[in-house]
Amino acid sequence: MKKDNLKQFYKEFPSNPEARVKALKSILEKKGLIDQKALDEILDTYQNKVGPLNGAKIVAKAWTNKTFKADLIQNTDKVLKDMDLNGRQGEHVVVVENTEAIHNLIVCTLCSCYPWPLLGLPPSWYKSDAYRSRAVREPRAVLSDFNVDLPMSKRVKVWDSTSEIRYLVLPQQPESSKGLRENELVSWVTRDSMIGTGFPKPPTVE
Amino acid sequence: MKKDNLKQFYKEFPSNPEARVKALKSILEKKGLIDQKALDEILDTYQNKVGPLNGAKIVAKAWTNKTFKADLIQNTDKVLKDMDLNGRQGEHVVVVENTEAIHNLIVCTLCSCYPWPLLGLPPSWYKSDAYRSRAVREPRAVLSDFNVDLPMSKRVKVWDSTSEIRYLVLPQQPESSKGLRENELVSWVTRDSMIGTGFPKPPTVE
Amino acid sequence: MSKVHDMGGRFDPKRIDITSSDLKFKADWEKDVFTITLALGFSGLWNLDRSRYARESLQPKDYLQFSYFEKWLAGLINLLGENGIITDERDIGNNAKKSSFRVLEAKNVKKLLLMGGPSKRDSTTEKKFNLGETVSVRTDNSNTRVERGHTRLPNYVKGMTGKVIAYHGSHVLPDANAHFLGESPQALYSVEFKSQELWDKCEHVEDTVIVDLWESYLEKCK
Amino acid sequence: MSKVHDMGGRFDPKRIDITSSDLKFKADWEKDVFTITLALGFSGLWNLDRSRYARESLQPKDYLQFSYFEKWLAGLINLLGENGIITDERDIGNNAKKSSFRVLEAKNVKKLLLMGGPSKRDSTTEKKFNLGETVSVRTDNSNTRVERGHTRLPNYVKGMTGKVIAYHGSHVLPDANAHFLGESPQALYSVEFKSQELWDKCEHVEDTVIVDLWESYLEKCK
Repeated sequence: MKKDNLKQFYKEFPSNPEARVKALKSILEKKGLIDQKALDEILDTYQNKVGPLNGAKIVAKAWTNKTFKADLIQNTDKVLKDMDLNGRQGEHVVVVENTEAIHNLIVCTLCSCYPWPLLGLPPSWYKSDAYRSRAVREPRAVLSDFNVDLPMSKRVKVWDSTSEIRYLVLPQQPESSKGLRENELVSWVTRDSMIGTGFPKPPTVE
Repeated sequence: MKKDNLKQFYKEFPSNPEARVKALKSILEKKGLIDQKALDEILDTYQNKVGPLNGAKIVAKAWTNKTFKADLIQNTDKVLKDMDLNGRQGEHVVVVENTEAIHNLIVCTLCSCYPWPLLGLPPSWYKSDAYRSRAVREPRAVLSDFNVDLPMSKRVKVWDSTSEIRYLVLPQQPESSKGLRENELVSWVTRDSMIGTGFPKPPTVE
Repeated sequence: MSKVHDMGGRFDPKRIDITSSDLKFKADWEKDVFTITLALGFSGLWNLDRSRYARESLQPKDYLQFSYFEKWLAGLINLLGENGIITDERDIGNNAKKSSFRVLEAKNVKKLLLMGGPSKRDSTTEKKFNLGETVSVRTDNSNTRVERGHTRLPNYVKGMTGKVIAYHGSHVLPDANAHFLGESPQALYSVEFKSQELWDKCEHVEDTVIVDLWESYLEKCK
Repeated sequence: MSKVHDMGGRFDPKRIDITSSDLKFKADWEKDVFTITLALGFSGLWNLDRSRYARESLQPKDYLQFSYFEKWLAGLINLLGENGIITDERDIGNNAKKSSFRVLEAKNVKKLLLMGGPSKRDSTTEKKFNLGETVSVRTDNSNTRVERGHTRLPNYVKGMTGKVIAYHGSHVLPDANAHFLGESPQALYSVEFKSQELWDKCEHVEDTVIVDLWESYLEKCK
């Protein structure tokens, strides 16, 4: 059987992570292998441009436009591509819809796969050992940590993102928001409601 | 398929363990289901009478008497019965011998099985989640927690006590103890050396 | 099936606290739990396999958070509960039937502890596997008779291949005995597995793990 | 085979710390790790599957103790190390060959991030399983080509039986791609498992877990 031995080079670097990355970066800079402007552009993209607002806009549109919703669920990748909302870590997306009978929850037990173009980078809890371990085994207990108590009349479907398919939960529209326009609804859609660990809620007045 | 639902009655009792056992004991006493004298006798047995000295005597005898050693390994249960060293949690015993080539380590991954008549009650670490999890997967790393560093020339055999068979490690006799008499050797045999997490060592002067 | 008490091979970064060595009991209440559990073990109402089943059936979060003797205590209360002897902490007056309950007397303690409870039985059938034979462990490590029932087949060897290195005669099958389905004695073997086949990282290619497994846990190796 | 990163279903008593929600980066060094990892992901020297393999191949105790971006950092150093680009922290003067190394320029960032790296490929063979079909997961969840290699078959479904509920076309097989053995695209399915068959305790008999599995991870149900 073929062997593939990946050596632990990181042991040769300082153990403090700040010092470790500094040492690494300094080598890469001297060798001309990184361009600080490119790094800044990447940071700006994920820190300031891409975030849960992207997903929220899609959800609000799906709530108010049945044709769009059907299209989003059936031809997801095409719809997202037309909106420039695919791309890295969102190349292949499946939208799973919450209903009266079904509540969907997303996890990645093997690492931390997450639909970046739609939700930005994952929150720390999503990457935690506890969430990755528990979400598939006891989703209802996990949800109660988020103060979400599901009635036993709902089935829970947990989606483990083991492939390059990324999952987005389409939450149920709250009754109290019915009648609002698409652009008013966007702020009801929380990030957690698109992972399945929360529900949409009225925007808080600032 | 048959079901067997064991209800969680303990939830109806105080959650503080001291109060919980007090409440339980008071019910059992009023119902006449326990006899304090019997409880005292059990405690006295495992607190004062049965302990690692039993195992140490056997090991010292095996070190100094080849016939006994062969008999101990081949007819373990009979030998122990004749010495009144079988009994509860030691009904069926297998002795595993350390050699130049092999180091044996005992664990119970499913609960905390341990040869009571030979070693007494298990130490806390033996019952810990960490020992139960790690001993089968990384015995050498576990041993290094005990300051035992095994040479790579030795194989490790980990025995997981999943049945009613109980395991006793017969440690190697230290070179420096060769020539001592059986009754002098007893104090060299540590409890941990009979579990595989330590070696025999010279008794400390008090 | 993945069970809370089935710890073998779980990744646990904790160092072993070897200073926790020498105190048998940390508090007096632990002595009560220990002695009452042992005494009631002779009551005749349940067996050792049932009491293991009672402990591993605690709510998983309690199992993980309880100390050792807290697990014993909760398991014991559940056993007394299912026998109708207690219901809750106020239930002192309730006089449950005790006709079959044997109260342990001090004068019998020594004798009974020395007698223990051997699990070996006379063999009535021929054993299926030979010493040195390569065998596979069943891929389903659930109890095959009782939904979510007791078993002593650890998750970490399920579906794995190993070598029979010892035969211990016929022993009471915990999967049956824990549920009062009879003793169903079965051939018991020690099976040796290569660590490098069980785990992603192995410390030494020649290290092995030996597990005691009943005949029905095993299959001929294909 | 049990692997450190394969967390699904492990018993973990910890509450989810939901207050850890909203800080994308806890410190500036995390920003460096994140941006350098992404930038070098375009270098052409490795692929996404390789970088996952690099992270999960860290020493188990480090994997468990490192924070998320510490894992990324160590994995990245290992990838650079195996490509001869770095050896240790003092190795600044060593001028490794960079002929095949593509340095990411700022002007290409937006385009490349938007392009991403689709894993879907044209199917060249007929798929083996149909929607609604009951399938069994392989009992050996190791990589079948490379000793202790990368795979996306989680331990908690090995040997389990589920139902095919979606077919996603052919996708690059991580088990091959992570080891530079070609893309070997294969039919990818979503398979739904009943929670009560996966776990000892299940919260609701109708709850399910859906896992994406490649065709070679699956077998016809006997």
